[in-house]
Amino acid sequence: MELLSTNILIFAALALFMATAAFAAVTTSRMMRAVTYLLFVLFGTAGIYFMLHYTFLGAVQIIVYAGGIVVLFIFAALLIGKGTIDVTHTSKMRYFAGLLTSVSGMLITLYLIVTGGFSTDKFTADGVPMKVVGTALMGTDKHNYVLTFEVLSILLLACMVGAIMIARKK
Amino acid sequence: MIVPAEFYLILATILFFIGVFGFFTRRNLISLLVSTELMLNAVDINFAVFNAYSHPEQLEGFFFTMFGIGIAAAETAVAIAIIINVFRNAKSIHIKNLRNLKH
Amino acid sequence: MDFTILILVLPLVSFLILGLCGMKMPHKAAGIIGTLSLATVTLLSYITAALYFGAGRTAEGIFATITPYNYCWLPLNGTLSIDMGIMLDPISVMMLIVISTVSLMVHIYSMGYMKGERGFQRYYAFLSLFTFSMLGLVVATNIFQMYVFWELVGVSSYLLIGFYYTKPEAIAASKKAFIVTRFADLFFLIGILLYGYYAETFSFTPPEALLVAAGGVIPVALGLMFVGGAGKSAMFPLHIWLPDAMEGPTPVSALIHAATMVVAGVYLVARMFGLFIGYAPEVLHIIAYVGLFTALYAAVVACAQTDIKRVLAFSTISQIAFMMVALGVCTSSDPHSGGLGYMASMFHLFTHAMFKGLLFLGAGAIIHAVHSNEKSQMGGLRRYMPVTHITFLIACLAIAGIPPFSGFFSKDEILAACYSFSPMMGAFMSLIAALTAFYMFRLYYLIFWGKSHYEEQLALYKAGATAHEPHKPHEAPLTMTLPLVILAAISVVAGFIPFGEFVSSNGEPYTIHLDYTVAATSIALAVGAIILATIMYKSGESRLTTAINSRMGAFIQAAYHRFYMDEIWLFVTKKIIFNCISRPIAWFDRNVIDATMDLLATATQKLGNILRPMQSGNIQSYSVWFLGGALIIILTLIFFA
Amino acid sequence: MNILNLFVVIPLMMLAALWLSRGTRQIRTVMVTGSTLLLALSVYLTVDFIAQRNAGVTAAQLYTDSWCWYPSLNISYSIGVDGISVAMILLSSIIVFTGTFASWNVRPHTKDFFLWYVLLSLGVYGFFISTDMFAMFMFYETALIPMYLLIGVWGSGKKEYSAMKLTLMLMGGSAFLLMGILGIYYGSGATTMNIHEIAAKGNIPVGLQYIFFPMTFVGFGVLGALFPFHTWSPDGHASAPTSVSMLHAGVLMKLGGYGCFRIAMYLMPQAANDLAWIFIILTTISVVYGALSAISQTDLKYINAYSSVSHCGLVLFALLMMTRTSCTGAILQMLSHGLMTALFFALIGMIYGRTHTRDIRQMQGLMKIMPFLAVGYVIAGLANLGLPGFSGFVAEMTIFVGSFMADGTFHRTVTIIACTSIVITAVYILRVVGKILYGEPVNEEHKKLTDATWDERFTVICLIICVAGLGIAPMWVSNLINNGVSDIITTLKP
Repeated sequence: MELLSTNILIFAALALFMATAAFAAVTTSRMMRAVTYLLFVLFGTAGIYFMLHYTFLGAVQIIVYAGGIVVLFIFAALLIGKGTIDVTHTSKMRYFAGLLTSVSGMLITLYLIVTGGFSTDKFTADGVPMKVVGTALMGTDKHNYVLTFEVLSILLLACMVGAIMIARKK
Repeated sequence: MIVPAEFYLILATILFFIGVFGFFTRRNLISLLVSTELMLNAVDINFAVFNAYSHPEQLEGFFFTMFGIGIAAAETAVAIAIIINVFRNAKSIHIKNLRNLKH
Repeated sequence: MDFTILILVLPLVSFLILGLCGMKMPHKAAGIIGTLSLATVTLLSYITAALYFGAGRTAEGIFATITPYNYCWLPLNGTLSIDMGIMLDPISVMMLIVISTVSLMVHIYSMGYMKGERGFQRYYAFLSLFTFSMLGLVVATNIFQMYVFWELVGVSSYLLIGFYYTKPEAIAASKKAFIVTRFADLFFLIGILLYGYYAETFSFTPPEALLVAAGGVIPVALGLMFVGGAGKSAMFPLHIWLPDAMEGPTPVSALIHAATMVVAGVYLVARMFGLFIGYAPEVLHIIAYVGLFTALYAAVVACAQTDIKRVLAFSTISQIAFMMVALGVCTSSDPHSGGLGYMASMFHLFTHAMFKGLLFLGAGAIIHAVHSNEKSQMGGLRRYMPVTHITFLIACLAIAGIPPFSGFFSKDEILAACYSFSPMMGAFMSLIAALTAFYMFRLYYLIFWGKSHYEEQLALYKAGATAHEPHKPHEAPLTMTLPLVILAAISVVAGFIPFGEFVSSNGEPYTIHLDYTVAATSIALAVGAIILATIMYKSGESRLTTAINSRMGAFIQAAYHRFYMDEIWLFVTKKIIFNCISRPIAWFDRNVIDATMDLLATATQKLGNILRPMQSGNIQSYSVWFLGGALIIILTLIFFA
Repeated sequence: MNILNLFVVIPLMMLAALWLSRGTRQIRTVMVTGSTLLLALSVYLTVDFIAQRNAGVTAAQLYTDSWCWYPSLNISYSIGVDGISVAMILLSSIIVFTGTFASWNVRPHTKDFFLWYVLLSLGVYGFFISTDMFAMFMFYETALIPMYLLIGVWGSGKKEYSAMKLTLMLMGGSAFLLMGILGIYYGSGATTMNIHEIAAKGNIPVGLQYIFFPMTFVGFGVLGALFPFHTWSPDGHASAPTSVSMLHAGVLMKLGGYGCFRIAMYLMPQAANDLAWIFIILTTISVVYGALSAISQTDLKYINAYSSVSHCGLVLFALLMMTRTSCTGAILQMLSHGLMTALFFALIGMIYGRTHTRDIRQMQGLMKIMPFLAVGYVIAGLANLGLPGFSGFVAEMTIFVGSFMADGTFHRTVTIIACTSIVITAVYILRVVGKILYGEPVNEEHKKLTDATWDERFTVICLIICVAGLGIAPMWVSNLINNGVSDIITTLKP
């Protein structure tokens, strides 16, 4: 059956893995484990990008997210409590309120997606050549992003300074 | 066979609301940040999917995702700096203990 | 008659001078200013009277009403306005003479009586204010001007009764006097409003057509005005303030609470007499019965009082009631048939002012001498105070109705009018006249005869029973005895004034002629009463007195307590109005209305408290609410858009 | 330049000068100069206005001027006065002038006190000169806000509570008022906010009038102490400092009556005629109920506040009777009550400043200790209970005669009920006078107290002269307000 083509099978596996890992990340009671599950999700996301043939994006995801950010998390977790600080949930009442709103939100969104009807006909498996990415990042024409790029770099600088300032001992 | 866009969207939705659920219910600042990352990821996926399926001739979603990743990095860095500082001052990162900012 | 304005202006000026800079003046200067201005006023009043009555009668055989001044003071609407002016007609001229004479006497007398008192200047200022107001009242050109001055008279009376403002009784009395009369004035005001609305004027001579058209309202209006008059003239049951008003200085009692202000009610009815006769004769009869009852009540109470000023006060109430009865028994405006009462009433007003003023001033002299109002502190004073004694005796004879003293003539006219109204009324009035003679001579004997309190005390002192030597009573100084003598002289001769020539119900001359049956009866009764009083009181309490006291103890006690009228009033005001109306209303205001307003505020606050936890500063709960809200909006959009 | 602008400009300049001034001396100089100027100006205005009227100028509004502020809502700064406004401006100037002397020694923060005080008077003047509904509303709010601080900071007793209560209730009133104004604006076709233009059009549908008349009337009525919205008055007055009480009871409460007459009744005559009976009942209750409540109070200021409820009730009562005489009486009563109550509050403030108590049970024999203040109090009391020769009598009599002229047994009956207040007034006034002034002084502390100082004497004498002047020669007021009143009455009773 065409429905069960390779792509779909791979996607299904990936999706199951990601969902499980995400769920585990928000329910586990150990901080280090939560961060590890998050790492799994991030890897899965990179896989999704690869499936979309956005290989560069996938690479960025692995390098920045999985490589950079998660390391920060791990450092933080270790600094704060050697990973032993439990991450228990809030009160029962709020737990159920959160559960209720998130589940109903999910259901509503899913309903909208299922009934929405997206066209998939424009999808091509060409991917994005690196050259295009590079020129778009550095170009100044329409649909080019040098300004954003520079702003982002300033933001990162500011964050760096800010983070140092905040975390510095008095 | 191409995976239909809805599948990706469904996955992103599930991830997003798992993140929301975590954000609502966790009591630890780092866990909250983890949940936030989950939500951000879900949104990033959506951007990429919409780009790939709706407007493949332009790369707006693509770059939005990329910049999103960049900003997530920045945000995480600052957030973690704050968390560490809070921990240093309050000896706790449990949000129920962090009520001093209220008054 | 342009100079008549001075009659009003002089006392006012004197009031302003004394009121504003009196405190810096020496006592003597203040007294002289007040007395001199009043002397001028008196002189002017006499000139006015001479010119007015000397001018002769008009073709209709009456004295013309002169209005030298009448200015619009406050226009109210197209037809109504409050005017201020001076109107001269027989009764207002007569009142001018009465007021200025008595007032002048009181001014002179007070120089001696009030000598050295704290607030002497203030006293003269108030006297001037009172005289001004009273004169303004009698010369009023319209009912509203009368009301204006009526109120002013009330307030001067308030100020003068409360002259000794450190004495609690005086404070209470002044308050009571003002509030009771104010209460009556409310009816007066409503009466004026009704009258003004239907008659479309406040003047005393409204267009007849309008009054006829108004029908039954005019008697009501006139009746209400009478209630106002009853308040000022102390008719039962509004009389309660007058006995208490005796807390004021005695000359004030003589001026205000005997001779002038208290007869304002009588004057009011006389002023509106034409309207009463024309449109509300039945109201006049009600007045007559109210007067009769008041006269009887007051006379009985007077017999049991021990404070000499109280006796005089009740006597005043009784005598004013006589005047009211005389007005009330009128059935027409013709003095020859049914209208005699009007003239009799005015005549009695005139003579009564003189002899009652004299009685009060005499009482003042006595109080001045023995420093007490109580009869127990007196007795045997005739040896120490000969002038006072003689003048007091003259006044007593006058009020008792013994010829040839003035009271006899005026009272006789009243009795004659009553008999012609109904024999029953006449009989009652004769009886009251006899009672009057009895209690006046009881008073007279208790003061001047019997055992001298001074001598008893002196004997005790000499025997060493009391520590300090008693104060020896002495005759009053000339400033005080002179007015007594003058008033006594007037009281002797006033009866021979051909009063009917000047004042009568329809303005035409009326020659007073005695009805000998009535005169003989009343003289007999009066003499009888005097003899009874002589037996009972001439030399202290006789056996007869004790016998009567023991037989009728309860009744005498009740009369002594004025048949508990004050207690009833006190109950009404204190218990009912203060405790049962005002207190609950104040409570209601604080605890119901204000509480409702506060409840709104507290409810808002409570609601805020309920909603406050939502504003916890907790990002997580904010985001739950946020997402919940967003979902609701989305759902709404999905299903309703 | 239009002379009326000065009434806004002078207070503004005073504000600037106060802001710049240093030290009590300079502040006093600014205040005295400013308030004297204002007083002189309003006397000039009154004289000139009467002269113009006598010269035959019959226009409804004189000194008119208009300057558009916000065209899309037709809001403009329109000014103009008729006799009623002139009378009110004169009253305000007298009270502001005497109030300055009554707060001669106010402490602490003297400068701030006077800044707010001047801002308050700015609002009052602005309200009376405006002919634009929105401008009136704005000035009205300008007058209300300083009240909160003046009571809350410089007051006494439960000042925070009272200030909050007063402000909230008056603000609640102004919420109704704003709705009413908008209702009038849109009901009349949304082309102008000018009162006289709206009145000339007279095209507000009756249905809308029934909705917005009560709103506007209650909105202003709260300020005019309409039963049952009067409860801010006792607490507010009791806590306010002397000159604020004077200005509030003397002038601000008059804004209520003025607004009811000028906006509510004038612009919505049909509803005013049809719904008057409801408010007549309420005001009759105010009149009698306020007086009865005053009898059993023990705090001097409470007594006077309830008395104000009663007297201001009489103002609204007379306005609702809608005869020319009664409305003239209402204006007279506004003037008269303004002056009398200012006098009263001034005296109470002075007595309180010495004895530090306002409880009548704790004072006795003040006549011997402070004769000047005591005599002033007696005079104020006599004026308040309607003694001829003082303004109260003139006003009350005009009101009663005028109300009696109104058609219908209902009107006459309630007039008679309202008349009873004069007796009740006598009761509570004499009760106080008897209790605190007469008798022998008992409190040893009180025996050492001194009589009034020169600034206090000046305040009291000024006010007594005004009260007596109005009472002895009331004719000029009738001349002044005649045209203004008959304009409105003609609209109400065509």
